[in-house]
Amino acid sequence: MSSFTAEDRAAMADSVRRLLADLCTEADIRRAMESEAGYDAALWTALVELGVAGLVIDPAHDGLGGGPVELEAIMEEVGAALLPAPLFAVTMAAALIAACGDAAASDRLLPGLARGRIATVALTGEAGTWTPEGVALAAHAHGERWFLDGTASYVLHGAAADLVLAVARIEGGFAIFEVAPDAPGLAVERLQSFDRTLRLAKMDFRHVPATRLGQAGWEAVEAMLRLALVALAGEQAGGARRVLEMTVQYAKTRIQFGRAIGSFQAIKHMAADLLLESESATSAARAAAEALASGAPDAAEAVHLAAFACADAYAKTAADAIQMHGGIAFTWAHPAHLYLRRARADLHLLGAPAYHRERFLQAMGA
Amino acid sequence: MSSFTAEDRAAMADSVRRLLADLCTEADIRRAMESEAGYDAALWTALVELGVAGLVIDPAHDGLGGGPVELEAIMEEVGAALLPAPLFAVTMAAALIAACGDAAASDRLLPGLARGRIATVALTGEAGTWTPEGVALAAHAHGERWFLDGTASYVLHGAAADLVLAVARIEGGFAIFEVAPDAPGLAVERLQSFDRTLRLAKMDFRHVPATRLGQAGWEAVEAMLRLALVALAGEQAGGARRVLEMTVQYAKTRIQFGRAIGSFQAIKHMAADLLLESESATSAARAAAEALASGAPDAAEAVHLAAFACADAYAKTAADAIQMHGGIAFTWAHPAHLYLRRARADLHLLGAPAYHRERFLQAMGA
Amino acid sequence: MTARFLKPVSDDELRAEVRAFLKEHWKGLPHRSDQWTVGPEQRAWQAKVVDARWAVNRWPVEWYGRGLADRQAKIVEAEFAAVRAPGAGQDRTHLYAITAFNFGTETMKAALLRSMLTGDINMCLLYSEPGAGSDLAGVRTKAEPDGGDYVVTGQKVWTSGAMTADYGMLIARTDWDVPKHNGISFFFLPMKQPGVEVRPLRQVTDEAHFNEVFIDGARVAGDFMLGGLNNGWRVLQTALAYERSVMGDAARGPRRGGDRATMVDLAREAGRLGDPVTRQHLAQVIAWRRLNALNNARAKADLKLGTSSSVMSLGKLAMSRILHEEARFRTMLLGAQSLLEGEANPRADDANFLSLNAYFTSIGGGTDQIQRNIIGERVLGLPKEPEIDRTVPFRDVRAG
Amino acid sequence: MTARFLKPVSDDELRAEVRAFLKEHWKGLPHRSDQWTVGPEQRAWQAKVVDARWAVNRWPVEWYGRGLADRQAKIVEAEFAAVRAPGAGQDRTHLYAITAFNFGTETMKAALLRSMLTGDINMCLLYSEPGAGSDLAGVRTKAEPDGGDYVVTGQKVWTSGAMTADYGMLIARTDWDVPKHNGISFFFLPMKQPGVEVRPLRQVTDEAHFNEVFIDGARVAGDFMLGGLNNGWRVLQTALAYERSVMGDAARGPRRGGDRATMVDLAREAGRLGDPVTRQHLAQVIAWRRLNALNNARAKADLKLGTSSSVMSLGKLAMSRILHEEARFRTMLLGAQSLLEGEANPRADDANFLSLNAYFTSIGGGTDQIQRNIIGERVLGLPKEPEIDRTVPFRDVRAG
Repeated sequence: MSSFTAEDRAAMADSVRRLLADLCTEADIRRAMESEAGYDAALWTALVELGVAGLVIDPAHDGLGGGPVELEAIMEEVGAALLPAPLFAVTMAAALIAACGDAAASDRLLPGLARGRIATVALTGEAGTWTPEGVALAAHAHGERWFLDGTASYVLHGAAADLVLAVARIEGGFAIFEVAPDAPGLAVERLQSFDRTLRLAKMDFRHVPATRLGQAGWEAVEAMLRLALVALAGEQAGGARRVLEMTVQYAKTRIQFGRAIGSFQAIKHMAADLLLESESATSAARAAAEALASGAPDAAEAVHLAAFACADAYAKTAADAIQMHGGIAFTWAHPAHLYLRRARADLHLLGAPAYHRERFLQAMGA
Repeated sequence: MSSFTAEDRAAMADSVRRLLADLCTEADIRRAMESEAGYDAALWTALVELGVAGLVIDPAHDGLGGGPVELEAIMEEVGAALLPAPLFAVTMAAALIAACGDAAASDRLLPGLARGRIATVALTGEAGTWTPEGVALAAHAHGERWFLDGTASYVLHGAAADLVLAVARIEGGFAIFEVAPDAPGLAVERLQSFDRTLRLAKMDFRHVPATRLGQAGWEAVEAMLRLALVALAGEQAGGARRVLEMTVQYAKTRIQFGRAIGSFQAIKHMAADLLLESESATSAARAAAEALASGAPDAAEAVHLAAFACADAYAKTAADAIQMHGGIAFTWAHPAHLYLRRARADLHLLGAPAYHRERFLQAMGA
Repeated sequence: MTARFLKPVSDDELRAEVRAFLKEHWKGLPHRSDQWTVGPEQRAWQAKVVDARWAVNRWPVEWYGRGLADRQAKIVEAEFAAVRAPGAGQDRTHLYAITAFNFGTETMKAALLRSMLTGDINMCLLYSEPGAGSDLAGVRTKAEPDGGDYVVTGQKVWTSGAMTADYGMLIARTDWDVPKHNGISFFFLPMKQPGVEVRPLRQVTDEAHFNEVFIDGARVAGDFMLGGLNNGWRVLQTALAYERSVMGDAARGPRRGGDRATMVDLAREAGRLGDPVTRQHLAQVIAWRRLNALNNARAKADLKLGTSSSVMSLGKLAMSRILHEEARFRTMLLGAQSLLEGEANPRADDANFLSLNAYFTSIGGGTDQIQRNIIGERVLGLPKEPEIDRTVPFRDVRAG
Repeated sequence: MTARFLKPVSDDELRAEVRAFLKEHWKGLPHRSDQWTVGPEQRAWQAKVVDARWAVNRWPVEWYGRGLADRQAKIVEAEFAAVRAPGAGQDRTHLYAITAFNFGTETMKAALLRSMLTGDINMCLLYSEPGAGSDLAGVRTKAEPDGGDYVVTGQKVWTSGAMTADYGMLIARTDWDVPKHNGISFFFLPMKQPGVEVRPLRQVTDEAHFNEVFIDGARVAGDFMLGGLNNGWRVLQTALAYERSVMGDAARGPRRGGDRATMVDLAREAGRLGDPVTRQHLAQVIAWRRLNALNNARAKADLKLGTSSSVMSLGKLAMSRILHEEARFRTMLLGAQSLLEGEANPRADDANFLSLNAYFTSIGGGTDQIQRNIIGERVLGLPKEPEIDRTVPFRDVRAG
């Protein structure tokens, strides 16, 4: 599917890494997270120019034609750098559009996303579960025209989105709709998020006109979610590795009792355990990407394994990192808590670890 | 209920401790566990002479009239010394007889138990759950006479017992029966137990004549089980403290890299965590004993809390103790595994920790 | 100088006297939200208590006390507690006053002790530094003699109450040529002077309960040194021991306060009380808190019996686990809701706040790792690690 | 002496040659249960392989090899593997032969190397001592020169295969007056001599796979010292590195063997596959093993790509958790059944055996604690602890 070689992939990841090292410093992150939009337009433009916004979009629609493997690799960089940007939302939207198999819609919408238009997906409500039961919107047809009702929540970058893909119940199943953010009856409210690099919105739909994309149902959502879970796993693995590196670096230089604190077994052994966690997360995320890319029969297993293993690993690594730093990481000025906030957000963004453990067993047939 | 003062209790525990230090050394334990009976008759006689066999039996029946608090205190010593003896079985039997409220039966049976007669309780089957659902025997009345059928398992010291108290289903509930070990139709088979200081038997009942004790039903069993759980919790707390002491002592004297291994944080911090576990177990066991003794309304909560907290603490302490000792504890000749075997046995003797966590919540009304 | 003891009285006489005092004078106090200072009504009340010699019963007569034995002092405290009147028992609870009383010069005690007991003087702690957290003996704030004064320069952190404090209990280095524990002195530093600048420290929870204190050429009188020159480590150890025994369970609940929802309530509210996985987790979380309470009760009972207890020292370590695990449980109950915070999302705000604030306990006042060292060494008697900087002159010790 | 290399051949020529050899000679081997020695049929086969120079392709011609590059050697190994014939690739897998080849004297190599490769000589490891477990540099077995020989006295432990071994790789102290790492020498000790007594060691699992070896005045020729006098620590480090790379995942399954029940099967069999609490535990236990397999696969792929991998060193630590947690899961599934053992109770016997045997991995070959040190220091680059006995003469080092 993807035409990337291993070298292409490495070069791409390297470009992104260097861009983020330049334009996504801790100061940039803090500036973005205090801003209304939650991201820096110049950084987003630079990412779009690198092709990142259209990474998984087909070249026919001006994208790079990357697949899960390329996405995962870039998301490791995104996670390491704590990138505050609508990349994840746009990627979900692009994947969902492509999964609908509506050629006209793809022609109409995907090139815009590849060029930086901000799109997002509205599906779940208050419960925040990305499952058929969690779908919060209902669609009703009046002749040829569709209208949506209900309240979607946890919509990523919902307030900034220029295009909303809505998943809604229809008679006998689900359907996917295109909605304009300024459509009549649509009210968007920003939610206050614990991870301040994250932008979430609640979207209240009251008889909002919408355009159905193809005849796709839940299977398209499932395809999108698998790709999104791989992306999230990559972000988590990258974040875990980076926050551990940061902590190990500190442990080498921070002196207490006349010794670097990393020479104490209490710290050294925590670091060793976290290396196991973060390397396992990396292996899981990459294996899930490869399984999905190759259409392996056990792809669902691999994806749900990565989902809970990476989520737990990142949460543990970021949490222990604060403990290992000691008092300095109890200050707002230190970046460790930014990683913890992201890790805690990622823990529940697309379903809790317990949910993915259950799905993992089901995928195994157990 | 109990007429023991704190001083009486301390003196009693002290006597038992000194007796066990003399007659229940590691060599004695190993000898007993390789023997058929599983206990040393001389040691049992000595314990009986101290009054331990009749500790919870009323003075009217030649016992000491102790309650849960005295029993728990003695069981801490029993656990610390890894006593291989039928004390726990006899205590369960005595408590069950007393709970039946059958004065004639108490007069007939309890004095014998106080004087060292070996008795035990048969209740559960293959599943090994000490719950109404777990009762494996059924009783049928023929006129005035009762007969038992079914297979009871995990019967403590079943092969050595001189008296069997059987819990069996009757129409509309449960009843408690006295059975002679040589009754026709009763076949006893010794089970091979992982904890070799433990003797377990399977008892096959085929139309075995039995004498019903009073009109008591499940409530008597429940009363017996609460006392037994307190006793078990005491054993676990005592075992956990002793195996930790042993390990700390080793860590002070074992030299590697020119230092006592206990000076390394890896070992020192494990020991600190285990101290928290074993002290918490001790607090839980004693609090449960006090709550049961005083008839506190939250006694059931306290008992089930102790049941899982002490089981988990002992299992963790005994397991970590082996790791902390290193290679020496991987040998049969070292006593650490004897504690691990006991801890693992105690973990499931009267229900798994998960079961007691559930009962704890139910007792809280949650 | 007056006698060190008042005339002995019987328990009944004492009880009658304190009851009469309370009956005549105690009228209650208005509610006050400021946690750092003592309000004017309370100060007036405490002045009355001090002058009637009820504040520090165990202390001698020349220092506002009655020279009572512990047993009788507790009678007084019980009577105050019965009517919820503050001000008694400060010889057990007022960390600063106790330290001043035990180690201060006569001059300093005469100047400050009464005002400390009445609440007219507010205090803070100037111990930790950016480079000396776990390793307090590594402080680099220096105090240099200048006439009868000392001139202090350095930086302190994690100071609560510094904004309102009149004096700070300070450890500073007075000798750089001896091993680190031997060159520290302990001062009461006046805070309201030009060389002392207090800046609020934004915490990870986005609150600012603590401060950084920048000290640049601030002055403190030689009489305000406690315990003598270069003896500060010993004074500090004693003060820390008081602090630990006073502090007990000081962990905060949810930010919003007032909410007494139990873990069971939260699980029920989340619709998860019927979920077996949640129930197992719930039981364990409740158990950890119960077990700690049982341990504390046992420790107190053991103390009464006069036997020493190893259980006491475990409380802080236990509380650290309790707080982190309760926060984790709350988070799991909330699921995606835990992505949110703010007043519109009170449960999520609590869970997220508590998940961060748990580090106050697991790091502050000695990290869990330091605490395990202490338990291993002082309670279990395990040998210390080789301390490579214990015997070298402080100026040769590595810092970073 | 012959040339170090044979005439270069192309890949295709090489492949053709090895195929022809296998086609002509390889007829399979009978099944054999003895795990400690090599059977006569296999020895005969391996002699053929050695003499045809397929056993150690990378080694030079004078030592049974062909001086092949790694790439070509792998071609040979792949052909052997394709028909499941043993004996090739011993230059990567035969720990003892590799050590002898790299560090042995010419005399020793001439005497032993061929027999080692054919399987005529059995070997064991004489490293650990009762007083030197985690700290192998603390060995106290002594080797004293006597004529051209060394006389060895001491005690070794945790030796597998000692009963059948002809030689043991021994570390012994040859200089007591230098720091501990500098006074150790490495020998091939002949085991079949009067001064060597082997006693089986009863393990915690009630098996005896290991032995204690009591050495009292046993002799070893000076030519059987490897790497030179007092250079044994370096030889040992290399041998241990080979061992780690060869060992991989050597953890044993259930005692009875042959049972391939997965964790899912066990849960189903226990009637607990529908229990949500069990399912969460089950998923996690499966995940740990899967993640380790994924890590290993990634490490291997990284090696192929020529980048170094930090993942490799994590395998042993990961396996320790896997084995302990799987045993715990099995135990929980069984409930009261876990009280039992023996052939009548196979599931319980497995769970109990595995719960004890897990310590073989978490203690043997370096405890988890030592493993975390290694990962922290060698992989993450964290500084070592102060080593108080590294520079003092060994006779002054504390032991116990």
